Amino acid sequence: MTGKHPSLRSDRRRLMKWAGASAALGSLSFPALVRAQSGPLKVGVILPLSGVLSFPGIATRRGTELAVKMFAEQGVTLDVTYADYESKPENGRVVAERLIRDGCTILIGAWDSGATISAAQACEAAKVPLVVNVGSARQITEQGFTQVFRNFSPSDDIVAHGVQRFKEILRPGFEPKTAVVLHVNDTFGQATSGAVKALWEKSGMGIRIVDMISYDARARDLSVEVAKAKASGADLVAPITRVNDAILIVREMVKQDYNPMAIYGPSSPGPYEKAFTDAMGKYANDYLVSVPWYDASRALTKRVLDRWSKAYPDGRFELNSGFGWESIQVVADAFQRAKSNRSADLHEALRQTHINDHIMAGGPIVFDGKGQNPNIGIPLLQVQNQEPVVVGPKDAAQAAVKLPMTRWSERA
Amino acid sequence: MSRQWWAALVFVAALALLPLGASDYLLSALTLVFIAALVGIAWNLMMGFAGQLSLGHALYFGVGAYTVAILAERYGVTPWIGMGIAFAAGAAIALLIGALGFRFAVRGVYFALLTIAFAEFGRIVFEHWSFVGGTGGFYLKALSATNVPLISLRGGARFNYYALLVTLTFAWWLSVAVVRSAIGYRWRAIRDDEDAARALGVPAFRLKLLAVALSGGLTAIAGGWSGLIGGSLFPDSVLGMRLSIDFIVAPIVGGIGTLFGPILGAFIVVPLNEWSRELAQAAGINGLNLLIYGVLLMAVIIVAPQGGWPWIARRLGLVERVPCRPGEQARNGVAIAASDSTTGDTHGQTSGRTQGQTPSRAQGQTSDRATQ
Amino acid sequence: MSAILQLKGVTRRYSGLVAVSDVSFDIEQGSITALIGPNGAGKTTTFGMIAGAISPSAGSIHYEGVRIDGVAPERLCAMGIARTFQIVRPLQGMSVIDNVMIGALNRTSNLKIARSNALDLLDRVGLGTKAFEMASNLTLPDRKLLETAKALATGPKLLMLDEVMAGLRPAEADRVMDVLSAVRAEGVTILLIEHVMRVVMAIAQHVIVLNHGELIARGTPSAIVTHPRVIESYLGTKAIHP
Amino acid sequence: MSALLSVDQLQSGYEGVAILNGIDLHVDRGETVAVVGANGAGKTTLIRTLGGLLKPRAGSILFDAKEMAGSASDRVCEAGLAHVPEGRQLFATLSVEDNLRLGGHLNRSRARMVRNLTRVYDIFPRLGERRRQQAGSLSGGEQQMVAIGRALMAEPILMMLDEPSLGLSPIMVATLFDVIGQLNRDGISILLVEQNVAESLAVAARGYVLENGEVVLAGTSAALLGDDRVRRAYLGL
Amino acid sequence: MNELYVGALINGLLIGAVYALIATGLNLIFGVMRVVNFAHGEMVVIGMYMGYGLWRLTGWPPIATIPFALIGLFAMGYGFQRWIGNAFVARPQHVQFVLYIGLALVITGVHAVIFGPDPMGIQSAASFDVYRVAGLRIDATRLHAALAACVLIALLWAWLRFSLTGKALHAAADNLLGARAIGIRTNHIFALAMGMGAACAGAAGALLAPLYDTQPYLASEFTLLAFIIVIVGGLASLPGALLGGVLVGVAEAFAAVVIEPSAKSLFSYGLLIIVLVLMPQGLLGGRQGAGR
Repeated sequence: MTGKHPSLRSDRRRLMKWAGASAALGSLSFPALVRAQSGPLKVGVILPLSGVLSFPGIATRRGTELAVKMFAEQGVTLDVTYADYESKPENGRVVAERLIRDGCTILIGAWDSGATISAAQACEAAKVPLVVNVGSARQITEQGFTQVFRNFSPSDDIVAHGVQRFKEILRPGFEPKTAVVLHVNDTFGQATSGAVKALWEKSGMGIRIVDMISYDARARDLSVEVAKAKASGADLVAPITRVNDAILIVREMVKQDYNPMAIYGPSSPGPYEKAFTDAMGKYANDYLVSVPWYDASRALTKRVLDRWSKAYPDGRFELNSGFGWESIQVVADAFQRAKSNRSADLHEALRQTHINDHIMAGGPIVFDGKGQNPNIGIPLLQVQNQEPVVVGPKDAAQAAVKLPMTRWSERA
Repeated sequence: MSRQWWAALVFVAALALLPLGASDYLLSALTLVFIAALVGIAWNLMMGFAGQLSLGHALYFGVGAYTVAILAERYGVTPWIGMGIAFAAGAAIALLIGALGFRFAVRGVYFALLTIAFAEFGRIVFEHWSFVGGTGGFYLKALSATNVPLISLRGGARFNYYALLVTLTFAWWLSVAVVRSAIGYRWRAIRDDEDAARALGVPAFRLKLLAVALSGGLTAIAGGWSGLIGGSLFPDSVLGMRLSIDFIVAPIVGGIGTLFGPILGAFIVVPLNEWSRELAQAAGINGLNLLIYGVLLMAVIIVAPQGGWPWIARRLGLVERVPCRPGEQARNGVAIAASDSTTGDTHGQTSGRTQGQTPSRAQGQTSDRATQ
Repeated sequence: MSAILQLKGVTRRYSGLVAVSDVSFDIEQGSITALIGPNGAGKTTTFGMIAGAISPSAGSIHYEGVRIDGVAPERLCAMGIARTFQIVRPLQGMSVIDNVMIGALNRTSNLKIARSNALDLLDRVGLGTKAFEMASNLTLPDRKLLETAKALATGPKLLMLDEVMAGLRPAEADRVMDVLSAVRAEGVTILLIEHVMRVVMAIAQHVIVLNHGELIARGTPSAIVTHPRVIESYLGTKAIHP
Repeated sequence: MSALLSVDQLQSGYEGVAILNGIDLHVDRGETVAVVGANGAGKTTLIRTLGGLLKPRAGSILFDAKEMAGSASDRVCEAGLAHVPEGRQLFATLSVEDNLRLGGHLNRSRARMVRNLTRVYDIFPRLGERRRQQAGSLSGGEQQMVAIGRALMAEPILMMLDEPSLGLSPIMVATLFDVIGQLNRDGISILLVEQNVAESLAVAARGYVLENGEVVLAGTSAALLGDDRVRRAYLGL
Repeated sequence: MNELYVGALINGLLIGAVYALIATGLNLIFGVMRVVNFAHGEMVVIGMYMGYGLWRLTGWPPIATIPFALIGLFAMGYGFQRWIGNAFVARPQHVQFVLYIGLALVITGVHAVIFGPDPMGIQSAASFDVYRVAGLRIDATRLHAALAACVLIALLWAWLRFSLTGKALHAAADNLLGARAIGIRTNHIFALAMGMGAACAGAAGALLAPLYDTQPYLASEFTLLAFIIVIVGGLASLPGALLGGVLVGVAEAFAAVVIEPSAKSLFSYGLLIIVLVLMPQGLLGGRQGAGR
């Protein structure tokens, strides 16, 4: 536990602050609104640090903390406060309000789309900018929020990019005709599977979706789901998962000896996580996924990876930690240009954002009128030797794609 | 005016003046307290006064939240009307469940499980219903610059605070009026002993339905507010089992079957929850909040199983004096604990235990209590 | 005098066991009738069937010429049938006066009137001084009185009392008997299950004797105590020759 | 000879209601004593308090020279004070034999269990015939036998019977009182609580009349049966 | 397609047996005390963590954890009931409810504090074992779990049926007053029932550990699942719990095949509502008692 929460060791100061805050709440006194005009920038980071989403939430926090450390070394000091909404989206608003009360003039969050929108309501009311680290629901930038800046792709964009990447790897000997979609039935799963359904058939890939199987987000046992997929006889299995269900699906596929031509997760977390590759071992290999990913060819990325492996030797740098890192980069950049910690100034600076040198794949970080970064790159990843590697597009590929996948029984 | 009314007035006035010096955060936190109190009052009408245990109030809450939000967002219906429709929808569903349960004599634990079953059923339906957004959720648009809170019923923390304060005051007044009316007396009779009450001419079926409908409707209104304030709705977060449990903890801690209990309970439980969460976060220990919250909950129920309000009321002297006929002052000189602030030790238990028992067990139970 | 209540061939079975078997009797308007018999004779079951708490397996019950078996207790109460329970059931979470008010609310929905009616009744049964205590704090005799007051408060035409004298001291029983006589004088018919023979002898005009679910005798109290079957089954043979 | 059971100023009741207001009584070794009174006089409360099911509020219960007031029912049973509760309170879904065995659950020795079972079946041959039957399916009289047999399994010195004649036919009642007399002759002291005044005073040597939680009369059975107040109040004469 | 249905049936049967063990525990507690253990799912999760923890420490298969889970959970259940729970047996339901919800929160909190929120799966080479029978592939872990669950249920049943203490449990369920009158220590019996019920939950948890990834927040689902099974099968009926468990297991498996897997619980809740309204005693709940 303590290893995961480095803040535990040196946090007497925060404990004191907490004591003050809770005393204030308890006695219903009236804490004065703190909004400093100068000095360090207070940043509030909203993440699911407990509850069902805590796994990616903690990965995001690590990336964020690493960035804070690295920027501090460059002289950009950010005073970061983390707030947990316990994986309950409806808490997003209250948590955001608490951070704003504590004097944060810019917020980062909230990993989950629902919590992001909930927090955005508070940010909108207080006119405090919200930099979205991870959150793929299109609605985040479609609800008319003026304070939202999203450095992440909406799920339909990821799926559309994925189609392009997937088309590129089709070749004689690997031409799946049918696909079955297995998706988690939550906000993200529903949005993504909807996009897959809408985009695949008209993409000209020649792949017909024969079944869409949705399972509960809290499902503990996917044997029937996998049996159903197997019974569909599809050439391609397209799981849209979180990490646990990805494990369950592959484990069941092995048990049921179901060998499709490929497993490809469009916009799906899971297979690139260390938990997945550790748990599945050799069975993790050959799994394909298209998600936003870091660009390992950049010098900055190499530096970050280097620092990461020192700070968290047991963890893998992936998209959550990557976007966690970049969210701080975006904020630090805006702070430097605004030369102010006032929300309005930061907001103005964020609108002018143009960051060429960053770590995630894709073009420079900019925000359009709706606050969306349209330049996020979506590579194709494949698990090879229990590590995710970029296999597409060709110009960014680190390794050749291995297809069709090796039968379970023939894996050494 | 009785001391209770004065106390209520002072309390409301203090809350009304509070925003003059409080931060948005404190107001938002208090708004959550008000919502919890509102649901607590609604739940208490059903459980505390009419004696029907519901563990599925999230259903009414969620239906209310979705009704108001969808009407406003998709059809442009002002929440002023939406709240009315939400009340009707919540009441209608509650009536359905109540009618089914009471008609088939589903009592005690079984009735409670029936309410859970309906709530979970409702949640799963909402999760698969694309019209309401399914698990993808339903979102309200950000407020435009031209938004008029009094029309859209959406606004900043301060507006929400006052809106809920007014709603809560109204709901409290309503619950007082109903509970002090003939209906309230008859509800309590049903709660204490339904058979005996029926023998005294109390139309138990109709009155239980009334309690359930009123409770469901008020809960739906609380849900409606919660949806307008939060802006994003998910079946799991507005219809989930967890919510049903959270709802009933406050009135139980505050004192079931009392008029102030649910409010007191909300003022204890919500900050307690918030505080334990902050403590857990400050300490960086996941789950510490649950541990603290759970221990405190058990401690409260072990120390004060009747809840906090009866205890406080006795100490503050805020107990009800039963009105008396002129010329009988002497007799009524003894102030007694407010008749609405005490709960029979046995109610609920008896009804829960009768179903599914062989005659011998039932007989054992009853004669156990008989005083020979 | 006409019959206010008529039972015809009333039978109640519980999974093979016959609790009441083919019982028929009439109760005269304005009379006090006592239902006696050993424990387990079926008195309380008969009572429950008249009061709507139990449905007869066979037979019919008529009240003022209307068939009432199977009718819900609250409707019967509205029609003027009130009962007490053998195991006293005060509404524990309420005060004494509130208990009585529940009954009084059967006649009026005005709380003030109901309260004053309830107070009057409590005075009448001698519980006036305890009106504002919690019902759960009453002693057994007081609970019995409270039961009676609750039933009376509903404004019954037929008042059914299940062992209301049991456990009362003679003086208390006398007081209840006075109340009952007064109630009867107002035209209320009374049916009571009673064990205390002194009471039965003193106030009942008619006695109905049940044994093993069957009606074995009926008549005036003085006739009943000398009835051989009654003596044999109920009073005990040895009782006659101590 | 000192009393086997002596009760001194016993007070007891339920949740806030006092039922017994200071009871004094005693049962000598080998004696049969009846406690009579109307419904609600406090008879069952007395038995339950003696049996350890209710905690007394005050007073003492001296049984076999040991203070029992406040002891739980298992200690009371162990001491040899058996309780045949009102309404029999059998385990209706268990077989007759299981009911009996449970009565002897405090004796862990197998041999004693077998011996006691044989003894009960000797006294009540009908139960031997019906040992496998569910107790709830028996007739009222047979159930009362099971209840007494169950109490016998604990090898009691004193047996308290609470309204054993309740709901039984006159013939059954007669049989029952015969059995009670037989048990007494076998050396078990009996404390009999009854509404059936005539029968119970006939079988007992002495009696107490309970009214409103107080002993209002005490004396030999003959004296009580001859007492005018008893005759008027309880015998309807 | 046939293979799919037969596979679903077998799957449902096997997991249903483990569900039945969970429900049996809940049922035993309810049968004896008429108390609904809202912390039952949490007790299952304790068993899961015990299974996981022992596997991590020793590499033993979770079935080997069963004795530890039985003893550990029994002690916990017994102690809790003896010191805290017994005072609540005669209290109103809502008060009991808060007590057990409090306990549930404490257990979940302790789990989260010790193990963190992340799911923890047991996976070894054996996780992928299957038995091939007539062209069907039967998951070995699942089969072992189901067999172990059946054995435990049978043992419990035999204990309740044949031991004197088991009969005393039954007696207390049947007639509390009668039990007290003959000197059965009901405080001990109640604690015993809670201990046995908890032990059932814990053993089921140990069996589930290799099947489901262990997580603190899983618990409430198990509680709800156990409720459904118990109500459908019949409260206070042991065969009812077995039947209910298998029925719910199979029904969910088939619902997943026939309708949407994510909506499969809809079926269970629908079943629950129908049974509650039309057959409030459950399918086999006509008779009363803990052992028959």
